[in-house]
Amino acid sequence: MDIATLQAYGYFFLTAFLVVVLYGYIYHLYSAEKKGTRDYEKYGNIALHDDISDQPIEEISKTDEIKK
Amino acid sequence: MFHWLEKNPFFFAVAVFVVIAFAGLIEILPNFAQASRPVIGTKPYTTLELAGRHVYIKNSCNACHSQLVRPFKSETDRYGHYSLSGEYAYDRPFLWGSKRTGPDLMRVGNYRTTDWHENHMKDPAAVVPGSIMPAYGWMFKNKADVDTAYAEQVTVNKVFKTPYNAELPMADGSKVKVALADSVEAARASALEEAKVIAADMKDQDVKDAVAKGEIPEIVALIAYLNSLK
Amino acid sequence: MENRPLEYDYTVAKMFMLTTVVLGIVGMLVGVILAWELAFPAVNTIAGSGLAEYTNFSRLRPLHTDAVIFGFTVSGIFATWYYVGQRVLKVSMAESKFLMALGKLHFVLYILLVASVVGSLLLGITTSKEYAEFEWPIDIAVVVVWVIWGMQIFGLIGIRREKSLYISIWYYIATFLGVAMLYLFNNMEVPTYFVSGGIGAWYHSVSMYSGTNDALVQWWYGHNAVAFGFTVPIVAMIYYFLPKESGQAVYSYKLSLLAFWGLMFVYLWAGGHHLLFSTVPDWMQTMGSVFSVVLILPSWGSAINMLLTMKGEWQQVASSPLIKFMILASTFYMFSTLEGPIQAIKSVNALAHFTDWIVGHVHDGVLGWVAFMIMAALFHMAPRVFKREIYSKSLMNTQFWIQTLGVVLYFTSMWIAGITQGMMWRAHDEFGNLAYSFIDTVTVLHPYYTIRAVGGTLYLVGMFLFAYNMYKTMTSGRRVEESELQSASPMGA
Amino acid sequence: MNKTVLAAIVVVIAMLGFTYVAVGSAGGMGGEGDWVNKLAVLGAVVLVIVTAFVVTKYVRQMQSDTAGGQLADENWDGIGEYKNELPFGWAVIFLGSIVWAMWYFLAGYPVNAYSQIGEYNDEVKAHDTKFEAQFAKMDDATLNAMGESVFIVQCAPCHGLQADGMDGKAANLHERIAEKSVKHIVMNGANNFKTDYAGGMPPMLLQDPAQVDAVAKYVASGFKADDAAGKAAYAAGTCNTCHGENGEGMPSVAPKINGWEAGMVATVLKDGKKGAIGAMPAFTNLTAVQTKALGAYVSSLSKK
Repeated sequence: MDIATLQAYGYFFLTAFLVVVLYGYIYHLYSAEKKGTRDYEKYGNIALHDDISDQPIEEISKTDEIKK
Repeated sequence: MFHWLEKNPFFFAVAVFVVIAFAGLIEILPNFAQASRPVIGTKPYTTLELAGRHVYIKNSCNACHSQLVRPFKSETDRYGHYSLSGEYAYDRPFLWGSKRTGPDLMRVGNYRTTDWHENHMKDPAAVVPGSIMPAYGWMFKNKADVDTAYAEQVTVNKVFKTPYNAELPMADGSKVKVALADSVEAARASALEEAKVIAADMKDQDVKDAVAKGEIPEIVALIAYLNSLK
Repeated sequence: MENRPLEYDYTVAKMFMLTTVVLGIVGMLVGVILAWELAFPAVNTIAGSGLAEYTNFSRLRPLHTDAVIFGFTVSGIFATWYYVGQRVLKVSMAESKFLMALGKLHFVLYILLVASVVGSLLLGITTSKEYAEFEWPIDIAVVVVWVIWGMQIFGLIGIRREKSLYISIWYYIATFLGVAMLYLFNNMEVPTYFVSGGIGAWYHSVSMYSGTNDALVQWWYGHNAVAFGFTVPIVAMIYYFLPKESGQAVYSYKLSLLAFWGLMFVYLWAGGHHLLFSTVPDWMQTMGSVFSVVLILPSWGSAINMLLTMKGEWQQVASSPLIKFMILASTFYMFSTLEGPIQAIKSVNALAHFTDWIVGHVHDGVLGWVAFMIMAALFHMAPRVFKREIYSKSLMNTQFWIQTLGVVLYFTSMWIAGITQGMMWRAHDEFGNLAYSFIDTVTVLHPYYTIRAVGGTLYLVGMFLFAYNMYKTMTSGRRVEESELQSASPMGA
Repeated sequence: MNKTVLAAIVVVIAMLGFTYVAVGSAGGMGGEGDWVNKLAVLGAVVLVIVTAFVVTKYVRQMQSDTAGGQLADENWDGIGEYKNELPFGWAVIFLGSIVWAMWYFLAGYPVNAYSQIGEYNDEVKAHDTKFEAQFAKMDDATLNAMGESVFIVQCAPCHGLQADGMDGKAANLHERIAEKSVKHIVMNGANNFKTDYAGGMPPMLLQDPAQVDAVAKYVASGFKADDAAGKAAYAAGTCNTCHGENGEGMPSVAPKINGWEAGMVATVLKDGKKGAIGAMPAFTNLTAVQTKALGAYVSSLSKK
């Protein structure tokens, strides 16, 4: 198997993989919102409420720090 | 499954990198060895030609002149045979350009000569009425940097195995050898020999005097380079 | 509530705002000189024939492109980063002495870099690769400056309060990574001085790649320098400044996310369209065409998202020149991201490549989209950074219309010039021979070159108005209270 | 109709008009224009129309729409959120562009079959067939006209549009040879036309400067019968033994020097030449028909 064939296979599988991931991501965006586990649209407010005294939209909590 | 990516800058950066590096891997890496194989008749630049190439680069001639003949009838009628990949094997960097404010120069050595270039560089509108190209008077005074050209020859010979001092097959079946000087002094001497041939066809007395004195004005090197484009 | 500093620290942002304005004027001034040189070649010796070497078209041309890309645009990116970064991460630079010092160092090194670039390009020290003209010592300095910026980004993210990264931050991260990768690979070069044992100029180098390979790497870089210099970071800006200035939330955050990944994946393939009908393999050219066209979607995704954010808000567009700038920027973004793909289709490219249509395309993107957005960003930042009202709203309006007229004159004249020239190059007469000699195709462009020069000059005039307005805002705008700075920027008459 | 739509239409019409005028003046559009040209212009047209109307659509939404859609549950400081889906048109174009990409990839420029060099060869073949048939037989006037058109593109860049050599920077083709050139050749000899005149001409056949001047004037001014000194010098230099009494030349020995003829032009194009003015390269990429036509045109110049 020469290098060109390897590259062709590499190209095909990597593209297929990325496409699957992208569509998986789209599915995730919608399903997460439907199930109510996450509301993506609220992140738009990060820009609107950006004063230093504003409450973060999603704060880094102490529990997260511990998990890390 | 995906949300952790949006909160985790490290993995997010990795993901972005994978996605953007992907196209480069596929598009650029293949054909690398293949595309740099020279076609028959291509030879490395001599010291003076390379010094001329540096003058060409120094003045960004490539901002207005391409060196790429595309395979269209209208282009091959105007400029000659379409470009082949292997013809550029010794071009570091490539000088294809991206804009033709002036004509293509890939094969200008086939249809212009020393005296024309001399007139043209001195006052473009005198030979091409209506030309918008500026004059390049300082090239008749500034001296070409032969040393750097020689340093580049040594470098490409050492690092990229550019075949100096080797028999190279030409299109007509003959063999040609482009010599690489042993020392910078020898390189200066051989460049001067080349320069004398060019200067003999030129009219500018100052240039002729300079070459007689052993100096090489930029214009002489540039013309050597332009004449080598075939 | 944990203890927080009183406010964001904009010291570094201010410094880069200054260079944005100054280098913008420098870059565009050089551009205007170039435009007049093409229309009237006598301008080449404007400073006398003794200095012609430094004022002629070919020597100035790389200076123009690099001043606008690495001077104006990159300054704008840095300036907005040092503003937006803090705010959407809800962390002040004052909270980290290290980041503050690093930021100042970043600016100082950047200035030194700019000075050395200007000097070396004027002297003709260049590698000839477009937008990568710098020789190896400057390349190393570029890498250092860029890495410092990366440390800033990730440093600030490391101490953030907001858990999720706002979409603008995504785009800034992508800018950092994209440019880093592209710049490194394209500038691989071997210094000849060291290999040859100390002969010739010490700064000279020779490219690692030759001929077709070099072209491939260069345009993979060249096109994506546009992606990661002129598109990605500018999208980062509009995703922050338009919602913020108008007080409207982004129309669809989901669309933003999809457009982001789409752009990341598709953009890098498109570089091949600079090499259509060249000596790179046919399949790669086809790939370049296909992905260029598919690229319309992620680009338009962001642009439409921004226009829809203003849905039902016409009174804001009509009354605020600042929002006008951003809406027009979105529009030009849509225009040039549709124009580019059309030029990337092989049969169109056969006509358009090497002509002024390409120059026109670049400029409707850069003048209409990039520069408009950066100026809008600076206008928005000014009252918040200087705590003063924008000096004059009517001056902003004047600037807006002058510059819009300038861009329109620019791209229409170049569009027509390009198609005319492309047609004349390929025209055959009734005998089957070429119909025009090359010089015919040059002289016919004179009127278009003149119109372009006028358009460019108008734009430059607008830049001066911009600089004046910013200066007056800094020095004599009315002082404003924090409460006035919620959404729409306060402006004087 | 609202103002924005009107403005969009005006811009579109103006752009189309400009493009049409520009393209028309470049002579590419009419019957001569091939489909590629048309596609390019069509692309430009599509570009303006699509952008103008899409932008107009959104501007109108900004103007007249009231913000709507389902409000999200959250509410921050009075700023609501709309749960909007991807715009429908965008999604449709997205699918459309994927279909187009497939077509381009598989049928338009098939990755496994398309080759630009193959396309070039076809183009050249079609071009040659068309014009070979058309110009198989030509009268002198057509040949001359064709020669002029080739001259303007291929020769005028050096010899000038008027073929006058632009102040001595190239040969003036209204005369066969200039005095300066004759002198140069007499002094230095000549061996330019290696293919047709392999022997070349030796230098220094005349050594007396007065005689060199005389012969130069005699040859350059067209062998005037009353120029006795010139005639004598011409004979003294034994010029006549090769170039003939009146410079009519001798096949394979010496070229004709009393005027241009098609054969001589072909010889110059084949080998190029180098003389007092400078060097002219060989023009080997011209076709036989083009060479012949140039010969006819250049010959006609010196006859006037």
